Parts: sequence; structure tokens; C-alpha cells
Amino acid sequence: MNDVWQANWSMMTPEWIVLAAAIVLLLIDLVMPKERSRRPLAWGAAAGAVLALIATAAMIPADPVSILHDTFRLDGFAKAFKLILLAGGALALLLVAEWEPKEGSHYRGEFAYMMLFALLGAMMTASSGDLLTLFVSIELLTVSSYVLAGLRKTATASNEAALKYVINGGIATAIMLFGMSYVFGLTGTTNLGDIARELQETNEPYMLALAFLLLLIGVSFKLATVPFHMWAPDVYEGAPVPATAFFSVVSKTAGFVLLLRLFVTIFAAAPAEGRDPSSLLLSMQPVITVLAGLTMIIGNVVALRQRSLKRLLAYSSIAHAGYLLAGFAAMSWAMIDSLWIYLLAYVFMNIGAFAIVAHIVNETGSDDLAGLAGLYRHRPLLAAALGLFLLSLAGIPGTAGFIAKFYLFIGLVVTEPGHYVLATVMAVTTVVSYVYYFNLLVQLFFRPASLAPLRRLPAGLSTAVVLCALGTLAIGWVPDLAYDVLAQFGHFGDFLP
Amino acid sequence: MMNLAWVVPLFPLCSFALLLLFGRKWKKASAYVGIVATLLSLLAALGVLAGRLGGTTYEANWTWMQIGDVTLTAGFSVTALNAWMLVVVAFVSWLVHIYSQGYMAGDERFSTFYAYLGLFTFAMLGLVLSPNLLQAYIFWELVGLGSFLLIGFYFYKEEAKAAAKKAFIMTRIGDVGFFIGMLLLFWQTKSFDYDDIFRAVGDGTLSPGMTTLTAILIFIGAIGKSGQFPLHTWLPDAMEGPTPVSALIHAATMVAAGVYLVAALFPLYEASEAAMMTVAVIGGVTAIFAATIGLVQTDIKRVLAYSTISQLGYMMLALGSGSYVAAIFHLTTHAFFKALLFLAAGSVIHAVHTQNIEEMGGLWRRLPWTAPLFLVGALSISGVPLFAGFFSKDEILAAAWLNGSVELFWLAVAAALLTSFYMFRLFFLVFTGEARHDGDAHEAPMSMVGPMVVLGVLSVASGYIQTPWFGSFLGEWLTDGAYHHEAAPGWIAVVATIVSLVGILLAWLMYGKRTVPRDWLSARAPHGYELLRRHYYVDDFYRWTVVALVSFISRLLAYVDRYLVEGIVRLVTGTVSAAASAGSRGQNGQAQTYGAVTVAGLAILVVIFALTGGYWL
Amino acid sequence: MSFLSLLVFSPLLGIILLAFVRRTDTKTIQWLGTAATVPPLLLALFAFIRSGSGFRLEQLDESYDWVRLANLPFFTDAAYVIRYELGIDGLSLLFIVLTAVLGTLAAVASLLIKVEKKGYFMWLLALEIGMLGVFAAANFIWFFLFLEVTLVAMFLLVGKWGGFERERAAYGYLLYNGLGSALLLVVIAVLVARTGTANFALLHETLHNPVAEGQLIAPLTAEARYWLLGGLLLAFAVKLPAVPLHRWLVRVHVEAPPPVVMLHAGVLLKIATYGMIRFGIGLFPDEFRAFAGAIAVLGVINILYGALLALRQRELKHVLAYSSVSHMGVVLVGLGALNEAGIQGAVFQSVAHGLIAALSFLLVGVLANRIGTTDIHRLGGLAKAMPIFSGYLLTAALALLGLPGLAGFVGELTAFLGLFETKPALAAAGALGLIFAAVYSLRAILDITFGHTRERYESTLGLRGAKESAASVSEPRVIDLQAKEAVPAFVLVALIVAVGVYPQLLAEPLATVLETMMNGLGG
Amino acid sequence: MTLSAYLALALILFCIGLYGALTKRNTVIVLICIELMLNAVNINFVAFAKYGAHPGVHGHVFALFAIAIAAAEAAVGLAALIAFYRNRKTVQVDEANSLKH
Repeated sequence: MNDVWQANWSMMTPEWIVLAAAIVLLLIDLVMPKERSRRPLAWGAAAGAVLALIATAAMIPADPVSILHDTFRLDGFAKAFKLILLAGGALALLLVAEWEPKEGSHYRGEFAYMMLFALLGAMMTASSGDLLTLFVSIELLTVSSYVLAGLRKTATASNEAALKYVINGGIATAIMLFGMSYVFGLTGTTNLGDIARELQETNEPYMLALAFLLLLIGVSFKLATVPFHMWAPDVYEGAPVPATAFFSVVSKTAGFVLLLRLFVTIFAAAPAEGRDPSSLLLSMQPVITVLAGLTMIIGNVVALRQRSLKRLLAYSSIAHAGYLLAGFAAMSWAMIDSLWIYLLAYVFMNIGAFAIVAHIVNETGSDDLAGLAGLYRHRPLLAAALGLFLLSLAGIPGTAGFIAKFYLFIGLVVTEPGHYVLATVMAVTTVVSYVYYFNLLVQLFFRPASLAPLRRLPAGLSTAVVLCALGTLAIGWVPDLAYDVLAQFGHFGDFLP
Repeated sequence: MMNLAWVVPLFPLCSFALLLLFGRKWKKASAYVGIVATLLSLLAALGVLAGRLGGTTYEANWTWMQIGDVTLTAGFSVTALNAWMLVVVAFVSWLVHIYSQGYMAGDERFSTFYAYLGLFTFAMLGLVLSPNLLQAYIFWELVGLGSFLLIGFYFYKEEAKAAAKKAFIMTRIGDVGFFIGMLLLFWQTKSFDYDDIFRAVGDGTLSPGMTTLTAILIFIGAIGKSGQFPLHTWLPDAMEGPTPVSALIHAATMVAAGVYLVAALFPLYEASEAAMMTVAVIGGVTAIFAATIGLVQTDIKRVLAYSTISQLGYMMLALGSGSYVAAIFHLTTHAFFKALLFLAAGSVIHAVHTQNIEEMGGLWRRLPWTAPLFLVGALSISGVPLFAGFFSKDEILAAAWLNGSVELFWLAVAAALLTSFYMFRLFFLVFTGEARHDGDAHEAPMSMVGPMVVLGVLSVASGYIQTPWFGSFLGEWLTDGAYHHEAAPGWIAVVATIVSLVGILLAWLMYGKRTVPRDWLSARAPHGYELLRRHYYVDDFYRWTVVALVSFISRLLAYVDRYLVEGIVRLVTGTVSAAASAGSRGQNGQAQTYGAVTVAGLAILVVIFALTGGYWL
Repeated sequence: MSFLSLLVFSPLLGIILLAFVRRTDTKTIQWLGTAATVPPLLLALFAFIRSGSGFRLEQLDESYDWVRLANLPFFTDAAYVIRYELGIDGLSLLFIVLTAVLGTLAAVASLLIKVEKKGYFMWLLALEIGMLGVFAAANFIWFFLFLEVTLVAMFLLVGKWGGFERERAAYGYLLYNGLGSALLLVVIAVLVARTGTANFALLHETLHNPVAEGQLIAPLTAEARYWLLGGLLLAFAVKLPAVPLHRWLVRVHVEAPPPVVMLHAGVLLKIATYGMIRFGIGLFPDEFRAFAGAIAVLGVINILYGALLALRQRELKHVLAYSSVSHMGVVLVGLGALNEAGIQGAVFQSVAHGLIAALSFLLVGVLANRIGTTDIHRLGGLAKAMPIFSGYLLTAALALLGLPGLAGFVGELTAFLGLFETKPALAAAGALGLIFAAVYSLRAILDITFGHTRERYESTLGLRGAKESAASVSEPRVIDLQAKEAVPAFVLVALIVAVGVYPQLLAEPLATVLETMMNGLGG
Repeated sequence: MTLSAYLALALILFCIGLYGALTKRNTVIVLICIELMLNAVNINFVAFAKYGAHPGVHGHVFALFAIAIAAAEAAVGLAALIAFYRNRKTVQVDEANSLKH
């Protein structure tokens, strides 16, 4: 028990900040008069996230530590991904602050602190050193997300989204947990490092492989990759826009954090009977490769047919998950680096796009892409910003999206043998994605304005848009800004326990 | 003076540039610009000739383009041949410039006409001065441009448009042969220079096969430009251009460029028996072929055009028979008498405003200058003794005979007979008998008559530079004194004289005295007559073969492009689009379907895993 | 000194200034937009003239740290450092001058653009930045970056300011070129990943110096090199375009606004030539040999296919589009020859076609503006009403068919000269294209300018006349080329003639580049 | 031997739960089936903790956490269902299909 008190709790400062913010906001929400606007709560939550971000940044130079019997690790990997999670969370909270559904925004306070809880879950995932904490923290994120999806109690779309999310999420959780139970059974421990060591001597390769597949399918729910991608469009469409933005960025990042923590730690050195007897992960590489390829293809192709902006961005996010999974499948030395850069870029470009979509939904009550028509005429800067985000999502150079995607490409082809097929699939599906991204540009710039001019962007959204635009441009033109940060983690040499 | 030879083509170029820029303002004065420019050219050319008389060959080169270590040069050279040609070209051009002042008077685009004439003269002089094949090719095409522009001068006439296009394209076909031959030759000799090529021929660097091939390819260019069979069809159509143009370009100078080219490359041809044979045969066949067509044409300019083709065939025959001098000699005399004939024809057309000889007649009195001058030209071309044409034609016949090709010799004799016949058919129809046209016909102004008189004098006099009697000045000049006149059997001259007189007699009987009915041929051999009237159906043959084939391939490719190439693209985009629809439909909104898909995915992975004993690959 | 950065990015100033101009103030926009293209022109000409007088272009190289992708202990310090690098040699300089000249002329020709002029000019300038950058870039990443700038700018310019089917054309452009770029990106990624550098010179060094093979971070087998070159060539074949990947070009030529086509046909297609020479021959000379035959055959196919199709088109823009296909075949022929003459011919042909295509589309723009149609069957006898215009059009046709003394001939001559050394029979087949070129260009241009004035066209004119004044119906008036439009046309003709008459102008800057390249080829 | 029996039981239970979750139309039953799946996992954990390679307390603890989270999930699930029911007056999961394609 002594450990609990002697542990270096300051290592968890960001988590404490987020937790405290959530609880304080919860309490304020409780005692606040009903008719008062909850907008400041969302701003407060965003401030909390920013504070946690600063705290995390301040801890970057610290040596890796692990406390509480290795259940909580603060290594470079945790810090790096917490930066992304917190940045994404803070930006999503800005969207929450300006969330204006037509039935009124009474639940904004709830929205804000539920999102903080979800964020906390995601952060804990990044720091987990134990199967148990990993599971609990990812579930914290997932369960909070269910609530976020169904927050508009009176809107059927929101209800339906929440229900579908719960059902699919429950199945995913069960499958993942089933896989975890086998891993536990083969090793008798829940500590990731111990598991990795124990697995090296295991003589049950088949059960291990089964566990691998179960975990992979379970995790693919969080990533929204094939074969567990189909829930995403429905949930993204039904959920409130800030929640969708949060899912597409923070949940996805958390999913990849989980993927890396779990698979790289446990399976990288596990024995196998395949092409690479020394590593189950490498043996299973073809499986992951095929899934990544399918995800890119399905996400990009089906997106071609969408007219709902949120749905379109949902398919696009599936596609991006595919790119990321491809980066994982390559298993090069640049794997974690390239995923980090990509996710960072993705935070900016995707939340930026969602911020503008949120404004359009707020103003027009619909998310049909015709709502973008003629935006350039009335709000040229807004249109330019959205154009920038879309070009970035499409991976056009001069934006963050290109730098990130290029690094993924490097990762794909630097290995021996290179993943040329996967790289080609990625390149070709990127071109397919041009069609729907540029279709939005066509709406923005070519179509005549049909609706009344939109009002000016409210403060929260404009802050988010400006920050995202700056981020997108900065990484696009001065990528060293991001790579310098990345360099501080020394290619995550301290990742393995 | 020779080092300044490059200024010769420069004056007409200046004229072209000035008239293009300011011609609209200067209007009638444009003619003087052109006339003065060509006169200066002529004087310079005479200077060059004089310089060459006292000196030897002069050549100057500058870098035109470097390709790696290879340097392509541009420059000029003054040899006996081109000094001579310079004078001929500049002189005829000058005369035509003067003549046009009267002929083109009143035309809306008077200055444009002079600008184009300037361009053509520049190109022609440039062609003559070229010291290498590439430069020759460049000017070769530029003279084609001048010809094209001038044929299409009456651009609003559909016929002129078609003729201009045809002239350009038909000669282009020949040019491509030239182009290919030239480039092939380049990689054999690493140079375009005539001298280098001759050296390569001389020292055997050039294999006999390659010599023949390149010589024939280049000859294809000459065929196109000189209207030789089978690429002759553009030349009669080119008569759509103003008549002075026909005189200058399509009689005296440009069409003779083919002859000039072969002459300039003569050592290359001499090295190949087969090439020489080709040249001779094409020349001989063309001579008789065009002459037969000329028999039945009713358009005064077309008769002259076919006659030109036929005469060019003669020159080719001379070249092919190895008599370079005879060819150039005939080229020179032909330039004068054919220009004369054309200018006279122009004068006739100017007077009666028609080109159809059926609608002329009895013009002898009305055109007191033109008619005798035309007669002089006709006598000269028919080879009547003492006229220039007699001497040069005699040389060619002698060359053919001495070369041993008896068939070609008799072919040429037959062509000579036909020539005198159709020329006098023309003469009698136009100038004798009763007038078959209404309205007044007046003699042309002095600006037109003057040049004709000069040409008339030359049509007689130019024959005496190379005669069996007074010596062979031209031959010695062209060969730098190495010329020795091979004595031809005397009977050849007699035969030539006889056939030309017989031709004239026949024409007189048929069209002058009318003792032989005019429909003698058409009545006896209607098909043969029709064959000639329709120019042996060559045009139709091309239309139904080459043009149809190209058109067919083009249509086929259009379908390929639209349906196959685009079809594949459509297929791909359609497939993606269909996949998008299918994927979108598959997303049916049922949460349990989504779960089922996942489980199915898991099941597939597990089954594969189980079947492959664990792992892929 | 950041001469090249200034050269490439100076139009940016125009974009920024344009942002502050009122949308409706078309006069200022036109003025400003045109003025913004002048600085790169002046700088490019300055560099060109200086290089003629012995100035070493290497002195202009710029290099700044940009991004370090990875810093693993087992790499050298320089590995995976991507720098912002610009640098030019004679080859790039030629294309930069071409771009700068056509940029200014296209801006002048944009007088005819009436709608949304502000946005139009901003994107036109962006396009120019992209094109200049492509040629000035000294490393692959920046090359690609600028290339994609042109992609986006072209998409918007075609899609917004084009004809009736503009969006379809824009998407066609986007997808074909996007696929080409994507393929290129994969190749670039492989090269960068496996050598650790994106700099052309360093890549060249790493790939060729057998001693340096050890420096390769991951081995690049001989087979892989063939694949890489194949990918590069395919990517550029789309952009050239080579048959059968040409359909997009036809649509863009027809639908895009004429000043944009001036730049597109004039410069953008030439990026493919540049890429094939710089990367194909420059980086993989030995492997290129294996492809040379196929490239030459493809070139001949392009020449004949484009020419034969151009024969049948009713629409002048279609004729010009297929003629572009045909002319780009000559570029392939030159490259396929793989000797000095051939490569030089490919470059010459690119520059020449750039000038000629720009001239043609400048005139097409005027024609569409005056008569409202470019349908050959509906036009005729235009030389009567518009003599000056017709004169220029005829000059363009003559240049298209490769008349000696004009630029097109020099390109064709040198390219074919090259191929005649290596593959004479094939070259002879390709030379037949010269005949077809004459046929299609004369057919199109003569049908428009020569012959009878067509009835339908008269009625168009009549309508116009009726509007202006009832009295002039019988005497239809079309405004001939005006001074403002004639200036760019005149400049282009002057350049075409200059190149045609004295090609050494272009050959001189190329000399050293070619020498290096031939050394690489071991010839 | 005993371990395999437990594992087999858990696997069968898991599959039954999965089958129910994917086929039952009533959302309540679907949620209960998910619980069934989670409980199957708990059997695994407990069995491994008792008979596995390294018997110990870890498995029991994991099972406890799993139960807690399952409960949370069920609670949120039911809450979502109630909200859905309020608006749509149905608990049939197949009628939750307004979001599609």
C-alpha cells in the first residue's frame, strides 16, 4: 500500500487537471441556475484542457517514469500522444462552446465535462502500462462517448446514434476483452512488459494468434477500420457536431494509442509459426496490410456518394484511419513517428473542417453539402479556410496533410521489402478522395449562393478555425515545427518497457 | 563581291518586311519597293557572278545550332552553278515584279501581293545560296510557303483555297522524303554540307546502298517540288494564283528548284546507277505523260502548266542521263521562254478576262505585242531551230542518246512532238481564227509589255550560250572548264527539228486550217480522250486510295478514341462509382448488420488462419 | 542572395495586393494582375542574359534547412534532412523563361475574362508560382509541392472560368493528373526513403557512384530501379500526355479559358518533358536505355494518332488539342532517341510548342470572343473581315505544321535527327506525321480564314451589326485584332521566328546540361 | 483438463451472446446478450486465475473491473434506449435505421 502514497503523483499532473476540471464543472453545472447559459463551462473545460496541455509540454524533458507497479507509464510515447489528445480535446471543446442545436443547448455543461472524462480516458490509455488500466481507460473513453453521441435527448438521430454506438461498442468491448482474457491466460499477468516477456516462452501459438485476431477486431472498432467501420458513418451523422469532431480525432487517436501500446508491446516479440517466427506481429503483417488497404478503399470510395457533410467526413475519417493503419502495417522505424505526425495534422485539418461544418449546421439546421454553396461569395475567408482544410485532408502539398502523408509513404517504402502495393493503393485512393474533397471546393467556390448569407463565425469557432488553419499551414510550410517536437521524444526509444 | 553574296536575298526580305508593316499605307507605291529591292538583288547577283568569273568557289559559314559536339552551320556559298542561278532567279523575279505592277493594278491587296513576292524571291535566292542540305531544306520549304501564299492570294475563292492547300500538302509529301533522306545522310557523313557529303561519296564512307536510298529519298523532294509524276497534280491547280505568280514560281524558278537540287547534289547521284536511272525514268515518263495531258486542256494556263511539268521532266531526264549541263541549260532557257509564255498568257487573260481558250480567238490583231511574243515563246519551246529551246532540247536528246537509254530517247522525241503540237494548238486557238468572245480586248500597258519583250529577246538569245557552233560557254562555266562537249550524232538535231515542225504542222492542220476535224481524237478514241481530259484520273486515283485510306484510318481512330480509350476510362470510373453505390447501399442502417459484418470479418480471418496452419505467405 | 526565391514567389505580391482590390474594379485587377507577372519575367530574362555572358547559374543555388524527418543514431547527419532548395541549370532556365514570358502574355490575354476577375487573377498568379517553382526546385519534395500547386490552381481555373462542360473537364484534369502525381509521389517516397535525400544532385550522386552505394539506407536493387523509372515515366506520360492517356487534355483544351490554355499547353505539358529528362535520364540513365525503344514507339504513335485525329475535328480547339498530342509525341521521339540531338530536340520541341500553342490559343480566345464560335464548319472567309487576325492565325498554322524558319521546325528537326541515328526506320514512320500536320493545320485554318464567307457566320455578324446600327446590317463588321491583343500575338510570333531562325539561342544554355547528361549515359 | 472445460463453456456462452446480440430484435435482449458475452469473458478470467499458468489474484481483479464496466455500459445502453423509446415509441433495434447509406 505504501507504493500508493510514495508514488510520484506529479507525473499525472495533466490527468489531475483534466479530472479536476471535469469534477468542478460538474459541480458548477449542478448548482448553477437552470436558466444561466452554460457556455462558460465549455470555455472552462477548454481552458482545463489547455492547462493540461501546457503541463504535458512542461514534462517533455523528464525521463520516462512508471509508477504504481508499472500500471502508469510516462514515457515519450505517452507525452507525445497526450499532446495530440489534449490539443484535439481543447479544440473540440471550443466547438462545444458554440454548439447550438435547435432544441436549445441545455446540455452544454454536461457535454463539456463528459468530453473531459472521455479525454481523461484517452490520456490514461496513452499512459497505461497494464492490460487492466488499458482496458478501463479505453472504456472510460468509450462509455463517455456513448453519452456524447446521445446527448441530444429529443433528437431521434442522436438517440439512434447512441444506441448503435452502444450496441456495436458493446460487441467490440466483449471481443477485445475476450482476446485480453486469452492473453492473460497465456501469461498469468496483466502487466504489459511482463506479458511480453512471458509470451516469448509460450507454447500456445495458436491461442495467441486467436487472441491477436480478437484484439485486432476489437481495436478496429475504436479505429473505425475494416471490418469494424460501419458504425462510424451512422454515429458520426447522428451525434452532435462537436461530438463527431471529438470522435473522429480524439477517439481515433486513442484507438491508435491502444493499438500501439497493446500490439507493439505484447506481440512484437511473441513467437509465431509464420513468415517471421520471432514476431507474431510481423507474421500477421499481411492481415493488417489487407485490412488497411480495404479500409482506404472502402472509406474513400463510399465517400463519393455522400451528400451529408458529417457523413462524408465520417467516411473520410475511415479512409484516414486506413492511411494510419497502413502506416502501422508497414512497421518501419518511422511507424510511431509517422502516426504521430499524421494524427497531429489530422487534429488540425479535421477539427478545422468540423468547426466550419458546425457553423453551417448551426445556421442552416442541415448538413447537406449544398449548404456550402456560394460560401466564398459571402464569407471568402471562411471559404478559404475550409478550402485549406479540405486540401490538407486531400493531402495536397503546402498543407499539413501532405507532410504527414508523405511521411507515411516513407514509412511504407523504407522497409525491406517495401510495401509498394500498399503505397500504391494509398496513392490511388488518395486520388479518389480528391473527387469528394474537390466536390466540396466546387460547392464553395463555383456554385452560386442560394441561401441567405451566414452570420459571422462566433468566437469559439473562429478561435478553433484560426488555430487549426495556423496549425495546418505551419506544419505544411514549416514542418520542422512539428518535427522538432517529435525529435524530443527520440523516436520513442523508451517505448518498450 | 562574292563575300557579300548574302545581301542578294536580303533585299527582297526587306521588301517583304517593309510591305507587311507599311504596305497598307503605301498602297500603289508598294510596287516600287518590290521592284527596287529585286533590282538591287539583281545587281548584287550580277556582281557575284562577275566576282565568280574571276575567282573560285567561295563559302562562308556561321554556327546555327550546336548539338553536343556537332555544329550545324548556316552560311552561303558561291559556286558556278548558284552564281548562275542567282542571276536567273533575280532577273526573272525583277521582270515579274515590273509586270505585276500592271497586271495587279487595282487589286485590294496590291501591297500584300508584293510582300509575298518579296518573301518568295528571298526564299528562292536563299535556296540557291545554301551551302548545305539543311539550309537548302529550310529555304526549300519557304519557297513552298511563298508559292502557297501566292496561289491562295485570291483567298475568297474556294478553288484558290483548295489549290493552295493541295500545293502545300503535295509538296510536303515530297519534302518528307527529302527530310528523311537528309537526316539519313547526316548520320552517314556527320554533316549537312554538300562538300562533306561529296567527300563521303568519294571516299566510300557512304555505302552504295545508302547512297542510292538517300539519293532517291531526296529526289522524292525534287519530284514534289518540280511537279514530277506522280506528285505533279498540284501544279496545274496552282494556276489559281495570279498569272505573274505562275510565271515566276510555277514556271521559271521554284518548280525548277527540284532540278537545281539534283544538280547541286549531282556527285551523290552520279555515284548511284539506280538513282540516276530513277531520275531519268521519272523525268522521261513525266515529260511524255504531262505532254499528252496538255493536248486536250482548254484552260490556257493549264496547258502551260502541263507543258511546264513536261519540260521539267526533260530536265530530270537530262540529269538522269548524266548531263548536268544540259539540264541547267534547259532550266535557263525554259525559265525565259516559259516565263514569257505565262506573261503573255497573263496579258491575254488581262485582255479577255477568261482563261478558256475556247472563248478566245482572233487576238493576233488586237494584241500586237503579246501575240508575236507568245509566238516567239512557242517557237522556242517547240524547239524550232535558232530559238533557245532548240539548243537546250537538243542537248538533252543528245545526252539521253549518249547515255544509251534508247527508250528514253524516243520517249523524249515523242514528247517534243507533242509539245510543239499543243503549243501551237494553243497559239492557233488563241490568236487566229475568228473572235469567240465578246467585248473589247486591249493590249496591256507598257509595264507588262516591257518585261515580255526582254524575255522574248532572251528566249532566242539565251540559246547561244551553249551551242555546237559557237562553243559551250555555259558548260565550261559550270564545270570550271573541265567540260568537253561530247559530239552527238548530227541526225539528232535533224530529228528534233523534224518532230517540232511536224507538231506545228499538225496543229496548223487541225486548228489553223481546219483540214483535220478538231474532234479527230475524241471521236476515234473517246475513252482515251476522256482519260487525257481527266489527267489520267490521277487525282481521282488519289482521292479513292490515299485520301480514302487516311480518312478511313482517321475515322477508325476517332471511334477508337471516343469509344475504346474513353470507354476504358468510363469503365474504370463507372466501376468505382458502382462500388460507391454498392458500398453506400450496404450501409443499411441496421446496427446488427454492422456487428455481423465485423463478426464475419473475424470469422474469415480465423478460418484463413486455421486453414493455412496459422499464417499467410 | 535569394534571387530564385524572389523569381518564384514574386507573383505572390500580386496575389496579396489583389486581395485588397474591390471585386468590381476590373480595370485595376487587370492592371495589377498583369503587373504582377512582370517581376518574374524581368528576373528570368536577367538570368538568361547573364547566363549567356558566362555567368555560372550554380551561383544562384539557394538552400535553407526545412525539415529533418528522422534522426536515428544509425543514420548519418545529413540523412532525411529535406531542405528548401532552389537551383537552376540551363535546362530549367529555358523553361523558366518560357513560363515567365507566357505568364505575362496570358495575363495580358486575360482581358477577355469578364467574370470574377479577381479570383481568376489570384489563381492565375498561383499557377505561375507553381510553374516557376517546378522548374526552379532543386529537390523532389519542392518539385512535387509546386507541381500540386499547379494542379489545384488549374482545377479551379478550368472549373470556374471554363466553358459549358468546365467542371467535367476540371475533374478529368484533376483525376488524370492526380493519378500521375500520386504515382510520382510513390516514386519520390521510395527514393527519399531509400537514399535519405531528396536533392537532385545528391540523389544522382548516391544512385550512381558505386562507392557510395553503401550510403543507401535501404538497398535499391537493379529491378527496383527499373520499376522506379517506369513509375516516373508513367507519371509524366499522363502529364505529357501520351496516347492513350490523353483524353483529359482534349477536354481541358476545349473547356478551359483560352489564356489558361496558353499556360497549360504552353508550360504545364512541358513539365513532363522536364521531368522525364531531369529524373528519367538524369537519375536512371542506364535503365532509361531499356525504355528508350518503347518511348520512341510511343512517340511515333502519339504523332500519328494525334495528327490523324486532328484531321477529323470540327472544332478548332479539338484540332489544336490533338495537335498538342501529336507534338508532344515529338518530345517522346526525341527522348526515345536518347542521344544529344534527341534530348535537345525534346527540349526545343517543348519550348517551341509552348510558344506556338500559346499563340494558337491566344487567337482562339479572340475568335471565340468576336464570333462566338470556334466551329470550323461554321466559319469561313474570315480573312476578309479580320485580315490581321487571319494573318496571325495563318502564322500559327504554319508554325504548327513545322515550317522551317519558325520554332516548331527546329524542335522537330533536332528530335528526328536524334531518332534517325538510333532508329531510322521508326523515325521515317514518324516523319510521316509532318505530312498530316500540314493537312490538319491547313485544313482547319484555311477553312476558317479562306474561302467564301459562310452564311451562318454572316448571320452571326448580321446580328451583331443590327445591334450596333441598323444601317450596317448589309456591311457586317467584326472588329479585327486590336492593339492590346496584337501585342502578345506579335511578341509570340517574334519569339517563334527568333527561335526558328537562330536556335543557338536555346542550344547555348543547354550545352553543359546535355554534356553532363551524356556523360551519365556513358555516351 | 478442467481449464479447457471452462474455456469451452466461456466460448459457447460468448457465441450464444454474440448470436443473440446480432439477431434479436428487442434492444433490451440485445443489451443483455452483450452482457452475456462480457460474462463469458469473466469466466475466462476467473478460470485462468484459478487453473492458468500462473494462478493468482490478477484474473479475479480483472473480472471485477469487467463487471463494473459492463454495468456502466449496460446503464448507458439502457439510458440511450429509453431516450430512443421516448422519441420513436419502439424498442425494436431494427427500427433504428433512419441513419443509413
